[in-house]
Amino acid sequence: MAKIESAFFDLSYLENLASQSSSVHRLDPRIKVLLSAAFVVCVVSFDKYVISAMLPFGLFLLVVAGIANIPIDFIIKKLIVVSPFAIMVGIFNPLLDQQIIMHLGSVNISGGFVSFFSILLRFSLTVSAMLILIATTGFNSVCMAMVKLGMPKIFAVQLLMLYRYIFVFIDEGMRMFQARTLRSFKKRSMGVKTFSYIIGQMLLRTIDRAQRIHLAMLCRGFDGTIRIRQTIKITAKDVVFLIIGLLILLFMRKYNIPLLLGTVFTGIS
Amino acid sequence: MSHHIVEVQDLTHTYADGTKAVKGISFRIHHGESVAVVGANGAGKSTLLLHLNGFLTPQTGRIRIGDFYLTKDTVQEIRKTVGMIFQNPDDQLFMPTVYDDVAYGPVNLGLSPEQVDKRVQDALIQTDALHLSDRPPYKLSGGEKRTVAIATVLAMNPEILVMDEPSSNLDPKARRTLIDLLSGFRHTKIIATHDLDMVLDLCERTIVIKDGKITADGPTLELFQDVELLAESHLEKPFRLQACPVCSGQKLPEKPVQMDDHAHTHDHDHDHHHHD
Amino acid sequence: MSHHIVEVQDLTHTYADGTKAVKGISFRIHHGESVAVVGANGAGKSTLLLHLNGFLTPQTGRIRIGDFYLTKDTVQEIRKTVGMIFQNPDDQLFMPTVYDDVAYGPVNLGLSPEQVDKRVQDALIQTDALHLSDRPPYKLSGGEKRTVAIATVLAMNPEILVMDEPSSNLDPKARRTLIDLLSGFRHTKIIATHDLDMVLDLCERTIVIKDGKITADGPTLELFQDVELLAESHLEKPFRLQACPVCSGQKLPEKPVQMDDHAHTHDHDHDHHHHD
Amino acid sequence: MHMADALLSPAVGGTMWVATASTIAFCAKKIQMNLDDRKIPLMGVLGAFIFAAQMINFTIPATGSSGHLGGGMILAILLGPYAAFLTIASVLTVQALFFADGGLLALGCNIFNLGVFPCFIAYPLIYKPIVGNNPTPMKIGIGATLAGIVGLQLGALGVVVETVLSGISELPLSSFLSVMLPIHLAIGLVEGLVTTAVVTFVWKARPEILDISSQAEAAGKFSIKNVLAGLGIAAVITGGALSWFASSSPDGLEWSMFRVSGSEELETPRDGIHHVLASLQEKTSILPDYGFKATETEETASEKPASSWPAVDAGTSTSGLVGGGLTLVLAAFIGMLFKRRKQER
Ligand SMILES: Nc1ncnc2c1ncn2[C@@H]1O[C@H](COP(=O)(O)OP(=O)(O)OP(=O)(O)O)[C@@H](O)[C@H]1O
Ligand SMILES: Nc1ncnc2c1ncn2[C@@H]1O[C@H](COP(=O)(O)OP(=O)(O)OP(=O)(O)O)[C@@H](O)[C@H]1O
Ligand SMILES: [Mg+2]
Ligand SMILES: [Mg+2]
Repeated sequence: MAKIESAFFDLSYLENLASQSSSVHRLDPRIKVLLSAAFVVCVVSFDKYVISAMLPFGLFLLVVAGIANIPIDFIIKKLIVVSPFAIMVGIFNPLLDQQIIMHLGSVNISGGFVSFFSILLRFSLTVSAMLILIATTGFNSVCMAMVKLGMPKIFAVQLLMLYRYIFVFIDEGMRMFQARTLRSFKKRSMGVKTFSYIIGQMLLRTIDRAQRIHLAMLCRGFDGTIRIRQTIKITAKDVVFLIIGLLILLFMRKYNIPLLLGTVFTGIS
Repeated sequence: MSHHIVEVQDLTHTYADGTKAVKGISFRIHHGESVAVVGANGAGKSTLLLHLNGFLTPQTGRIRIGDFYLTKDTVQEIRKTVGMIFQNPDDQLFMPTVYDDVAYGPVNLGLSPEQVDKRVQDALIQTDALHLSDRPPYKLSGGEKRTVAIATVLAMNPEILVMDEPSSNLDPKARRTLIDLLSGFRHTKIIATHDLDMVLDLCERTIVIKDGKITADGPTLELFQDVELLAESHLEKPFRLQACPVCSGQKLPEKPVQMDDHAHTHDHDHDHHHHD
Repeated sequence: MSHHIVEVQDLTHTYADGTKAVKGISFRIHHGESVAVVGANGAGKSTLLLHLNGFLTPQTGRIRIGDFYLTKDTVQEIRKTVGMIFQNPDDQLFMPTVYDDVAYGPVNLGLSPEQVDKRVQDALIQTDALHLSDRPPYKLSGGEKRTVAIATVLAMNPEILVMDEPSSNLDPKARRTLIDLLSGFRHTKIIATHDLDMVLDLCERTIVIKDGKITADGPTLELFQDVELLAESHLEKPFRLQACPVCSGQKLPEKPVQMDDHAHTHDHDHDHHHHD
Repeated sequence: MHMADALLSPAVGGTMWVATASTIAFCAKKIQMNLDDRKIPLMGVLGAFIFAAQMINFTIPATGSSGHLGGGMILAILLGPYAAFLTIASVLTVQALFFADGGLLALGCNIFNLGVFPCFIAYPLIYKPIVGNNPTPMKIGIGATLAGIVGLQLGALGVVVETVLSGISELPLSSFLSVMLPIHLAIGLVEGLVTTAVVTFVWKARPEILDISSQAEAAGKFSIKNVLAGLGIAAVITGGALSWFASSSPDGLEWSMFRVSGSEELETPRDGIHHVLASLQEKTSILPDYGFKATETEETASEKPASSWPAVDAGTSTSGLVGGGLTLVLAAFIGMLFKRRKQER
């Protein structure tokens, strides 16, 4: 239950963030999709013991989020909630790889530890990038961008329809769930049998609904293809931004900036 | 010119599972008429309406819309003439924004972008919903959704509006807005509904359906005086024609509370009510 | 004994996304009272009702049902006292047959098979739905579904019935049956609805909610005479009071159609009606 | 069972993206070719339905813990493989974007693991042959359960292979497999049971719904069936062999550690861990502290000389640390700056 509610919350919260207006929001969605992809590829292409060189990428996100007015605490909260798989798999690195590769004063740090942190860091970076993309662009625009970038139209229609009806269904699912809870008292979770009745019932209604929607579409001239209005237009400014963005990402990927900085600062080379 | 007559002759419909939903219905509706279709749950109203825009094709009998009989070949043409408004606007609004949704029909008609834009603007202005253009449909209130659903249909410039229970789920104000909106249209209107007070406001003619057959077809006010007919069709007089419960001295709720009894009512104790 | 008082004190509720749906509501309902909760779409009625059976827990303020304040520990107990009927019976009926559905609650109460059977029979007899026992709920008509939904709740022997828009989507006869059914119950009833004519028949007391706050709480008839209050809450007088020349003291609906105007109504042209 | 960006190498992630994107393109073309235009709204709405259904938990029989529906097989049965694949892909895309399940790069893997296997292997090669054109509850039951198990086994295998190939995680193939496969055997069984129950319910209530989809199925004949069949069988055999190999040589510590965390994953495919994390969050620690403790003791116990790892000497690591620290300070500063700006507005 908490899950349904929080899903609803996430969806509408991100949607609200996306409806703001900032220079990041106003960028062509294609630019943002491409930059996000480049960002993720840069981050995951680091070697598994890398930590410091990834930090500037975090800085990059921070700046973007700041300009776009995206609250960092929301992103951090999301990170913590969704991290289990990465942690689950990464947590064994310190056990399995005990090669000491670093000394901090008297403390020896094993390769496994370093790579575990590295996993956590890349996890945070890639997930945040994703959230910032959607929070500055909005789902519909991401879809449009993907169509322009070559995604099949029918898949775009599928995504848009799905997104449109998620809200209706979460609402419906929530009500059925409530109705059951009210008649089941101490039993927290429901058995497979009841579950399948509820889901089966929902499914029947879903199919009926699809029929009505189909009818509504037919009434308005639907002939098997959906024409999506494409409003996005790329401007010279967008292109410039894309190039600059890519250059920054490449630079951060190529040079370990914190290391350079540290070298300058400490004088050790 | 036949002025977009709607004519149904001897229509029957049996569903796949054998349910006979429509059992021989005939009527004729003229241009500009506003007709209510009323009857019990399951009487066959929705099934009848689904024929009018060709979603179901006549199993026997035939249907004429304007100059055409409804067939596979004419159905596309007829759907441009007949606009259908659903009971649940969520079923009708499937695009990402209100603008896209209203534009959907005109785009499919193959209009140019400028023409589409004009159609959309006109429809939204007509329904007083221009300010909703960029909103996604799932963020609208019930009344707003209904209004936009009507706009999506108007944007197709239909000659005939077919509506299935348009006033359900609306609060009284939103319902009133809907009635005002509809009474402003010159289209032929065919409305299936249980809201007989709305029928009183909107339709001068009423068709009563029972078990898939027409049991009465005539002037609304006349039919609504026929208590027997109404009762056997699971209907009641519209509330406004029912005697006022306050004045008629007719039984009020179990506990007819006197007006003057109430000076103290919301202070606190209500124990004097309803103790068996 | 406090006779199943329902008391709400300073209740507020803010949804996760920041929507303040309830902004400080207090009232007290006594045993056997029948109270309507009315207000515009989105006023907060459903949110308020969801608190009464502990589906939402108070964020601030508190709720007392009978002798208990609503807390995590008492919520199970309270759910046995408060029966909730949803707006859409499809949300509430999920088992393969009517019998199973009505039995679901009693079985979960841990009753013996005989006791369960007795409860089910009683509930179905009370609602006059015994003949539906073996039917699957998704094949029932709207009115029948509603009746069964009520039976599922009655089978739990609640002391308090909470209903969210129970009369929506019913045909006039099914609605009347519902009203008769409800007026026969001695339970405390709390009904959120837009159907003010039903309120007139069932509830001697009405609470008006606007934007998450109570704007009026008093005898139904008194409130329903307050045109200004109603208008600002997106409400209207119940239709039967609108039409009554005594109670309304105002003009009849815009288009008082004359009886004799209609002899020729379905011949053909009605252009003289309803042209703006 | 979602793959995450953090565990992927660009090569593996990219390959899977290409594989997934071409499958999407292929399905899109297939659907457009023999279009039953009723399917377009049906796909959209069923996607939303699965999305909502996945959030409702049920009790897994005989364990007392809870799970949720995957839904891939239900979609395949109702929509046929092509439309079902697109629908699953759309659900996973929305989950990736809004709930950060996985991530952008991992989306390719996830769609592949959770879409291709059920739609193009389990459904046509297992469910269809068993159920045929006249379903009975019995046939539906056997077909859906077997298909559910195979689909999930292959999906789990996919996750393992992709992770190991990427080389970010240190987990050896054998132990990873020996945990993932049995767990997903159980999950697959449950998924199969639930699918059976739901499909039987629908079939009893409205048999024509399943008829429609099986007719539509017959119309669009499988052209790539044989290729996929071969692929599927190969995958099953490899998987079987690998898991046999894996379980025959479990090595002590890893094995037991995995059993611990593995049983957690069994409890609730995802939520159990969410739950653990949420409670950890209360303790304001980003990292699970049991992990720290365990590894700290491990580490002091094994003082191995830092030898073979190249290119990391004390000097660079100090500079790196200092630089990293500076970057963090800068980050904090920027964060504060934006916060101030927001307040001033
Ligand atoms: N798809 C279907 N398959 C089989 N029977 C159906 C189907 N749709 C409707 N029916 C049956 O056909 C009859 C007429 O249904 P219809 O929906 O036309 O009634 P209605 O007058 O619109 O009722 P309501 O007032 O409840 O909307 C009912 O008995 C109904 O159960
Ligand atoms: N789960 C939710 N999350 C966020 N906001 C919600 C949620 N449910 C309801 N709301 C909002 O809370 C407010 C009150 O909603 P509620 O459903 O209580 O109104 P209502 O009076 O029952 O309306 P109606 O007459 O339409 O049923 C509305 O603004 C609604 O949009
Ligand atoms: Mg109907
Ligand atoms: Mg409500």
